[in-house]
Amino acid sequence: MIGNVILVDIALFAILLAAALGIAHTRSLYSAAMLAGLFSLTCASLFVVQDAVDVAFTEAAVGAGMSTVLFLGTLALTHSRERVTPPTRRVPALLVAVGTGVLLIYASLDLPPYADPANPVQQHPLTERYLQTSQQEIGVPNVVTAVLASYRGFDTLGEVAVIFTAGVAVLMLLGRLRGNAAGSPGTAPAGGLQGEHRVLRVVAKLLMPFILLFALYVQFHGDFGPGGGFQAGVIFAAGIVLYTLVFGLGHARAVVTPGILRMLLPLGLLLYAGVGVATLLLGGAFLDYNALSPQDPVQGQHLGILLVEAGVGITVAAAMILLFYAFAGRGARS
Amino acid sequence: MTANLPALQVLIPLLAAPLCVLLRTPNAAWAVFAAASACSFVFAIGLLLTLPAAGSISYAMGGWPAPFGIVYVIDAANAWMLVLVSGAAVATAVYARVSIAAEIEARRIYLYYACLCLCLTGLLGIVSTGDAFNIFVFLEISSLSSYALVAMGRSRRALLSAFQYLVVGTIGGTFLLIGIGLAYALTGTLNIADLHARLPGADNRALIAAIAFIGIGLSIKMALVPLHAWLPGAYGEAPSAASLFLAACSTKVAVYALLRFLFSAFGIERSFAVLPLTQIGLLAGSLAMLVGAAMACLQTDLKRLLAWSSIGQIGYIVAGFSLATHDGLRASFLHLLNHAVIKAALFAVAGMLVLRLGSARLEALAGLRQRLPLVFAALLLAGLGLIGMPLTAGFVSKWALVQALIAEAQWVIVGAVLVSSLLAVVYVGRVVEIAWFREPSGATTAIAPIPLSMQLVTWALVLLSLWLGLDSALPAQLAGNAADALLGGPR
Amino acid sequence: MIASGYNYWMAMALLIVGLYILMSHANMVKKLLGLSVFQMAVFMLYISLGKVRFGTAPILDSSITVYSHPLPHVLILTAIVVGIATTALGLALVVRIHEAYGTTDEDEALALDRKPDAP
Amino acid sequence: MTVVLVASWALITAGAVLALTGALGLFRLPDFYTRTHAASITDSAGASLLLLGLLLQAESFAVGIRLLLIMLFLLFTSPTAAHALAQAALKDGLKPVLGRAARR
Repeated sequence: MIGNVILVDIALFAILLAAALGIAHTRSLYSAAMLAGLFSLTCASLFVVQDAVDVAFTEAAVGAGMSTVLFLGTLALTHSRERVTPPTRRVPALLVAVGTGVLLIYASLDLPPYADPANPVQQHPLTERYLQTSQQEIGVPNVVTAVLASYRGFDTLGEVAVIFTAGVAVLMLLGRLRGNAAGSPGTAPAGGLQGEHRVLRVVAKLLMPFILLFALYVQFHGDFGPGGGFQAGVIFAAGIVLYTLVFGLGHARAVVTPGILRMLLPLGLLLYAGVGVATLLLGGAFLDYNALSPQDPVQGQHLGILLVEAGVGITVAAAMILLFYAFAGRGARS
Repeated sequence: MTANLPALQVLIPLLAAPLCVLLRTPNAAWAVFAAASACSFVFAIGLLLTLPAAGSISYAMGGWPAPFGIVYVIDAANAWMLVLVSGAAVATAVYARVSIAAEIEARRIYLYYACLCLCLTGLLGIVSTGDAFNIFVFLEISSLSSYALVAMGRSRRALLSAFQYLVVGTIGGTFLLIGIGLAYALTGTLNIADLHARLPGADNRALIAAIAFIGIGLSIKMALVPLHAWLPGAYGEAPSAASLFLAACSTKVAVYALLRFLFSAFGIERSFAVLPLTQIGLLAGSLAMLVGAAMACLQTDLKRLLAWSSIGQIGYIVAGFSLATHDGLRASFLHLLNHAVIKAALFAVAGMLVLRLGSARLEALAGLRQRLPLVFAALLLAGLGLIGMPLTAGFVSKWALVQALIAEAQWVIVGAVLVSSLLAVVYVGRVVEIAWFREPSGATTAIAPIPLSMQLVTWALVLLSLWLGLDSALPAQLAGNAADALLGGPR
Repeated sequence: MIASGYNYWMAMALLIVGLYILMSHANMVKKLLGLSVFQMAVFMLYISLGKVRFGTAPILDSSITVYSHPLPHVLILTAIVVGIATTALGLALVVRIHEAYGTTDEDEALALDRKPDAP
Repeated sequence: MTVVLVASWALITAGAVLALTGALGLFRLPDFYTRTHAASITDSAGASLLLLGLLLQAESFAVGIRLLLIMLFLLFTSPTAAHALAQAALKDGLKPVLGRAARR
């Protein structure tokens, strides 16, 4: 059993290493970006093998999906070939990389053995609290969701603030703000596939509702299975990205307007933080969901997690779509 | 309400950021940022005052107790930093209104204020938290917003500087993440006090690597020589208000985070025993003093000159705490404050020059003293503080540092402090020489009067630095308390 | 005792490659790709820490007794978000730099600024 | 039960072989269009057979229905993706390699 797992691990690792070396070697940036997508997807598989299903889900949606889209979008606006790396850069780079590696391998000599149940990580009282007591305290079968949204809910608020920051920053750097409202469908940029692409349009139309439905399923099923606000937001955004690619930026901007997105981006964060403010006003600590329903704390936890995850989903979806619009819109102008 | 102060002072700027984006007008966004900084400042002072004499206030986020959830722990060391950071934000807010309106495209201003709010949130969050991973999350909030703040500078070099800052900063952040991961692997916890209780003894190789990774990661964020390459571009090219804010507190917060890891999480008995941190820190610190000051002498732009000088000043701070003595730490904390005030005043001056002259190139300053007497008077007074003239704030903290070094018989480092102070005379003197004694070059077009708000901030900072130089009893006592809090073991 | 650290070493090898890509290339898009690889290697390191032999995903079910630790998963979920946020901001900067300099190569852009006639 | 198991493994093996064929084709075939064709074999036929094989071993109805949905999704998307790729290449002016040149 454990032997098979090692075989799978090593096979996946071989793919990862090949992809990483490929990225280092190729001078075509398109290939490098696609290899990075492959790297992410393989990473996600490795995470599944290591039981981190939520992380795998996110990695696949973000690393292989959104991030690749953004890389390709950038390459469409810039050069796709790379100059030969001057050797003067290689030696110091190699020294730093090897130095870091040596330090890490030195560290690994005293790291607890891999997957050993006697590890400090597994022996700490946290483990019991999260895996057992959480059932009485929070009552959410997916422990990752319980920890993410409640025990370490403040980290997750920070995470939403990070993605909000990225949205604001990219909007500030690339956004077409005001005065330059949604382009008419006729001026759709590269990527808008008009006319003869009937197959694509039909399939895209057919899939769209299911993608959005799946996003909602992931959003609300996060208590019981892998998923949650973050993954749902990215999937929702992926649906809109698909729509934009097939029908053009103009149409997409008419359906999901940048104005609405610019409202939703802060609203998600405000919703999350607002739950915290509400618990403060109800006499609890910041983000103490028990205060939402003093008679039945578990009910309060459920309500809190639901609202907080909704906040995550809203901000993430808005940020991802805005990021994509910002890159795609830049192409339309230049 | 007072019980919730630790959460509120971070929460208010965090709420302010989305509010800025929703309101979408420059004035409203400015008002939100200003109000949020003022609230944080008041709350921070409230925390400093309500702090029990030798204790700490802890606040459990979500009501989950220490190792299970995230707790904020406020003690003498970080209450002091909170006042510093939020105070810098207040100064920036008053200063920014005119400065940003002049330097940023009008329809992007509200986003700029949102980024300032986020940067403030991140910095306050790093300082307040008692959780190692939470430090990483808020460090990334402040870093990401800093990259954006820098990128909006006027010239295209700002974009390039921001990109370099982003790459280097992310490496630093990821190194910190590796270090936290190694410490987590050894203990199973992320809470700083719990880490201190559970970490293994000194001979563990993973522990040594964890300290090394965290040290390197945060040294990048604080621009310690030789990891300083990102800073001159970032501070030199950023819009004036952002330069002021970042120079006053961004690298200082990284110093604080490193102190928190070394003294509270790993504990002095581990961190200074397994690695020769005293020697490394003194070496890097004195290198930073000399390199920073020497490079500052070679600059042709006032903002870049000040940025290089900041690299040098970080050297003093690092040399202080590397001694791992009470006096050394006290000197570090004192210099953190004094340098923040002085450097903020100088960047405020540079911002006024940028506003009226279009740039802060040194040659453009030739003979301008007669025409901008107040501006250059402020520059001179703050510059004297930077050198460390007696009766200025800079002298107080440098003197404390020299005393701490002498107590440990580190004569070579004392020499480095003196040499770098002499170099500071050279680079401040150069600016003074150009502004006072050179013939004005080119056309003498009229210079419009400088907005009152910017002058006000500049003079408030200059006067504060003078006060800190004349009456150092209160800051010295607070810095001493901060040093006690860190040396008193785990929180 | 089967190679107790092999999973860590895999992540570390990838980390070295990522850091090398990041440091050795002057092209900014390539740098960001290297940065992603570097960060993902760190994620792998963290996820390895949570794994328990014969454990399953931490989604509680009455028929299962051994679960992998959920905390590293939560941390890495957050870190992935930080990663995409950094990548997005970096790419936005690359686009703007390309508009301002006409190149995405760091060395070339720096050389353009060093020319005396640079604006 | 064993019959089902044998059938399942047969399907999985067939899927794996098809996936391998696709990979081989990706390396060996002469031009973009034929390679796209090979790659889409992996995507549609290879993956579908694998999923069918797994379906026979599904422990519960819930798992089975998910596998079916994944298969349905793949059957829609992978031919469409291959079509879109080929169409884009054609529009871009890429000529298929025909006749003798194709045999190298």
